[in-house]
Amino acid sequence: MDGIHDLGGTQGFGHIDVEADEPVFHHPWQRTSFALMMATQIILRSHNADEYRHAIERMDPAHYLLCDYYERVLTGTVSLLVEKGYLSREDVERRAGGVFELAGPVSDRPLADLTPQPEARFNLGDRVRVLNISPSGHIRAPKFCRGHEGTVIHRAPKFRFPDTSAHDGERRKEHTYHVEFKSKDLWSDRDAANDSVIVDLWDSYLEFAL
Amino acid sequence: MDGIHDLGGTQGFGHIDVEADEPVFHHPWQRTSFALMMATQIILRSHNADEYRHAIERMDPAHYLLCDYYERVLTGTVSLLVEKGYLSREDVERRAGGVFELAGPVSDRPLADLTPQPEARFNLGDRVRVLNISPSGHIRAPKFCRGHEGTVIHRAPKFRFPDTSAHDGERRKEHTYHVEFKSKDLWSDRDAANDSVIVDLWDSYLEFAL
Amino acid sequence: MREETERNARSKASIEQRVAATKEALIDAGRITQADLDQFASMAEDWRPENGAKVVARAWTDPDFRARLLEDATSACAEMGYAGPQGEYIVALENTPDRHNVIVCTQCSCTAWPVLGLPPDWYKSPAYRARVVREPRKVLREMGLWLSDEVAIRVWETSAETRYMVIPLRPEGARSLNEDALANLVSREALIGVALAAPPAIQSPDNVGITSHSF
Amino acid sequence: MREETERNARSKASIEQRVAATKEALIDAGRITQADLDQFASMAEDWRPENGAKVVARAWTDPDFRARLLEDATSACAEMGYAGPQGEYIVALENTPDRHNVIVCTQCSCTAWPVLGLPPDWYKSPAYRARVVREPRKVLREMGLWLSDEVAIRVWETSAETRYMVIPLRPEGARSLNEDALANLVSREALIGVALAAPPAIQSPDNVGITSHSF
Repeated sequence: MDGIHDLGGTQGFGHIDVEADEPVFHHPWQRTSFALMMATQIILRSHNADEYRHAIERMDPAHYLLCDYYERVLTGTVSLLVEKGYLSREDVERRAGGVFELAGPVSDRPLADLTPQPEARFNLGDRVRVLNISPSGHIRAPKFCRGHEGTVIHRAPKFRFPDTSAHDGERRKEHTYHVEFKSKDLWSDRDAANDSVIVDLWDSYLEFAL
Repeated sequence: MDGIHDLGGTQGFGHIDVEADEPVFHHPWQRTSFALMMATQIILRSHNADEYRHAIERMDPAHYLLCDYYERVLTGTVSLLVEKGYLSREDVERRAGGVFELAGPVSDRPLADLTPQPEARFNLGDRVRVLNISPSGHIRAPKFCRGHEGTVIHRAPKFRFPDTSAHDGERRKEHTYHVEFKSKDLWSDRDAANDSVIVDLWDSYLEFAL
Repeated sequence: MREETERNARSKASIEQRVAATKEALIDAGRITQADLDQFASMAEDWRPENGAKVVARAWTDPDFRARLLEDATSACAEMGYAGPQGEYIVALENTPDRHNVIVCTQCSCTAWPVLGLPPDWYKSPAYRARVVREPRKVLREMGLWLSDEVAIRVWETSAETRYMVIPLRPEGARSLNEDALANLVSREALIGVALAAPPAIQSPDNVGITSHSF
Repeated sequence: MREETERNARSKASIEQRVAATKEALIDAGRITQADLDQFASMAEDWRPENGAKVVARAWTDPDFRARLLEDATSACAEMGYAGPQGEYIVALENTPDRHNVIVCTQCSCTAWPVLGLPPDWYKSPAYRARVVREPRKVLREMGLWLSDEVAIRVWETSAETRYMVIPLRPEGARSLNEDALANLVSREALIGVALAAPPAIQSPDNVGITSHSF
C-alpha cells in the first residue's frame, strides 16, 4: 500500500525533539493501549502482527500523522476486532460516548503477484534490485528502495512473509537479506559518497541486478 | 521535493464529497486570501508562481493535509512575503493576535542537475522515460511517473522552467509534452488495459527510452 | 529552538485573523490597496463554469467552432471572451463513446480559470488528487458516473502550463435544444470529467455504455 | 454515505474514552482479563534501555562476549536474560572510528524491545522516520551529534524481523571504570545511534573525528 505510513525520504518535516529521561508511558491510557494490543494478538489471537501493521497503515492519513503512537496502536487493534466480529462499532462507540475513528477497508485486491521462494536465492555480495511493484495491500519493502540496486551484506533466518500473512494468504516463510544501498543511488540530491542505507528485505521482493 | 503535496497515487484517502451548487467562495476570508495571492504576484511582484507553489509545498505536512485550500494559499503567500522582507513575522503575528504558522525553509541545495534544452528534442510518438531524480527543491514531474516510460502525444509551447524559476535560477523556457503512460505500467495493482494517465512534462525531465 | 518553544506556547491565530492581519499590514505599508484586492476577487467571481458550458454548447452546434476548439482552444475560448490568468494555453479534450477524459492536478489544484472557474472543494481535496490518477473508474463510480469497462479512461494531470477542459458527449434527446438551453446541461463537474452532460429529461444511456447514477 | 454523515455530526470520543471502552467491552465479553493487561503492561516496563547498556558494557570489557555478541546477538543477549517479543532475532552493529550506525523504522516504529525498550517519542515521530534515511548527518547534528565527513554513516531500516542495537564506541577516559559504571555511560539514544556513549568526565573527541555537541 502506497500509504502515508511509508515515510522514508519524505521531505517537509521539521525538527526532532528529544525528551530527556522519557518514561515508558506518559499517560495511563497509553499503557492500557499497549496491553490491549499485546493481549489481543497473543491471548485472544484475533489477528496477527502483519494484519495489525496493515490496519494502522489503513488509517486516515491526517489522523495517522497527527496522533500519538499509542492512538495508532489502539486504532489498528480495534479496527481488526470490529472487522473480525470480536467487537461491534456500535458497542464501543456507545461505551466511549462518541465517534470511534477506525481504519479504512482493506483493498479488494491487496496481493502483489510475487512468487514464493522456499530456498534462499541470494548470497553475500550479490547485486540485487528491489522489484518496482506497488500492491494495494501490506508490503514491507519501503517505497524509497523499490526499483533500486543494492548489495546483499547479510542473510537473516526465514520469517513469515508479511504480504500474504496480512491478508489471510499462504503462511509461507522466506529468508530476509540486509541489502545495502548507497545513499546517493537512492536520492539524487545526496552526495555523501560513504553513506548508505541498509534495508531488511524478503527474498521474493528481490531480483538479480544485471 | 518529495513532499506531502505530491499526492498522485497515494492510498488511504476516503470518499470524495461533492457539494451541489458550490459558491466560488464559502467565506469572506477565502475571497481575501485569493485576492492577496493575486495582488502580491501581479501588482507587488514580490515573487513568482513557481516560488509560490513551492512555498505551499514547504508547509508542515499535517497542516497541509488538514487545512482549507485558501489557508494554503495564504500560508504560501505570507511565507514568501516574510522570507523576502515585505512583511515581518512579528508584525503579522502581533496584528493577528497569535501564532502565524508559516512554511519551512527552502532546502540549501534545491536544484536538480538538469541540462537546459533550448530546442524541442522530442516528437509525437516518441517513447520517453521520465528521469528518476529527486531534487529537494521545486519540481513539477509528479513522483508517480518518474522512472516510467510513456509516449509523446502532444507538444505544447515553451514555458518557464519551474525548477529554476522557483529558486532564483536561470529563467529559461522549454517546451512541455503531453506524455501518455499506461496505468498498468505506473501501478502494478491495476489491470485496466485501456486506461492511461497523461502528464504534461518539461523537456529536460525526459530522456529517450531505449 | 527556544523561539520555536515560545511560539508553541502561544495560541494560534485563526485563519480569519491571519488573513485580516496580512491585508492590513500590506495596505498600511502602501504595498497594495483595497481596490487591488477587490479587482482580483471580482475577477474570480466572473470565472464561472457557465463560461465553459457555453463553449461546449457552441461546439455541439457549430462544426466550424468545434474544429477550431479542438485545434486551438485558447483562441476559440478567447473569441467568446474567455481568457486571462490560468487560461494562457487551453486544450479541449473531446469525449467519445469509447474514450472518457477526466482532469486532475495532483500537486496543487490548477484549473483553466476563465472557462472552468476556480476549482471546487472536491477537486482540491487530497482524496481526489491522490485517487483519481490511480483508480479513476472507482472514483467516478463513487461520484455517480458509471462507465462501462469498454470505455477507456484518460486522466489528464495538470502538471505544467496546459489547462484542460472536457467536451462531454452531447446527451441523447437534446437534439431540438438551442445553444443556450444546451449550455444549461453542462455542469462544472462535466467540464472536469467526473459527470456527464445532464440529459434534458430522462436519460437513455444504453447506446453508449455510459450511465450516470447518483447515490 | 448517510451513515458517514451522521457519524461526522457526532463528536469524537477522546482517546481515554476509546481505550476504556475497548478494555471494558473485551473484559465484559470474557475475551481477556485485567490480569492479562497488567501482565503485558508490566512486561513493557521491564524492557529498559538499561538492559542494552549492560550488554554494551560487557562487550567493552569482555572480548569473548563481544565476539559472541557480534556473531549472534540474540543468544548473547539471552545469556544476560534479555529475550522476548521483538527480540527474536537481534543483530548488534559495532561503531568504529570511521563507521557510525543508526537505526530507524520508517514504516512503523520497531525496536528490539528486550534490550532497547519500547521506542521513545522522537523515534516514533514522522520527522525522524522520514528524515534520517535521507539526511542522517543533518538529523544527527540537530540532535547534538556532529560526525566528521570522513565518518561513513550506515542507516539501518527495520523493515523486516531483524531488530538492531548499536554498540557505541567506548569513550576515551573510561579505562578505569568497571562494567556497572560503564553501563551508566550508555543511553537509549546511544543504543539507537543518535548519540555517543557519554564520557565519564570531559570528552576528548579529537582522536576519532567525532564530537557530541548539544544546543
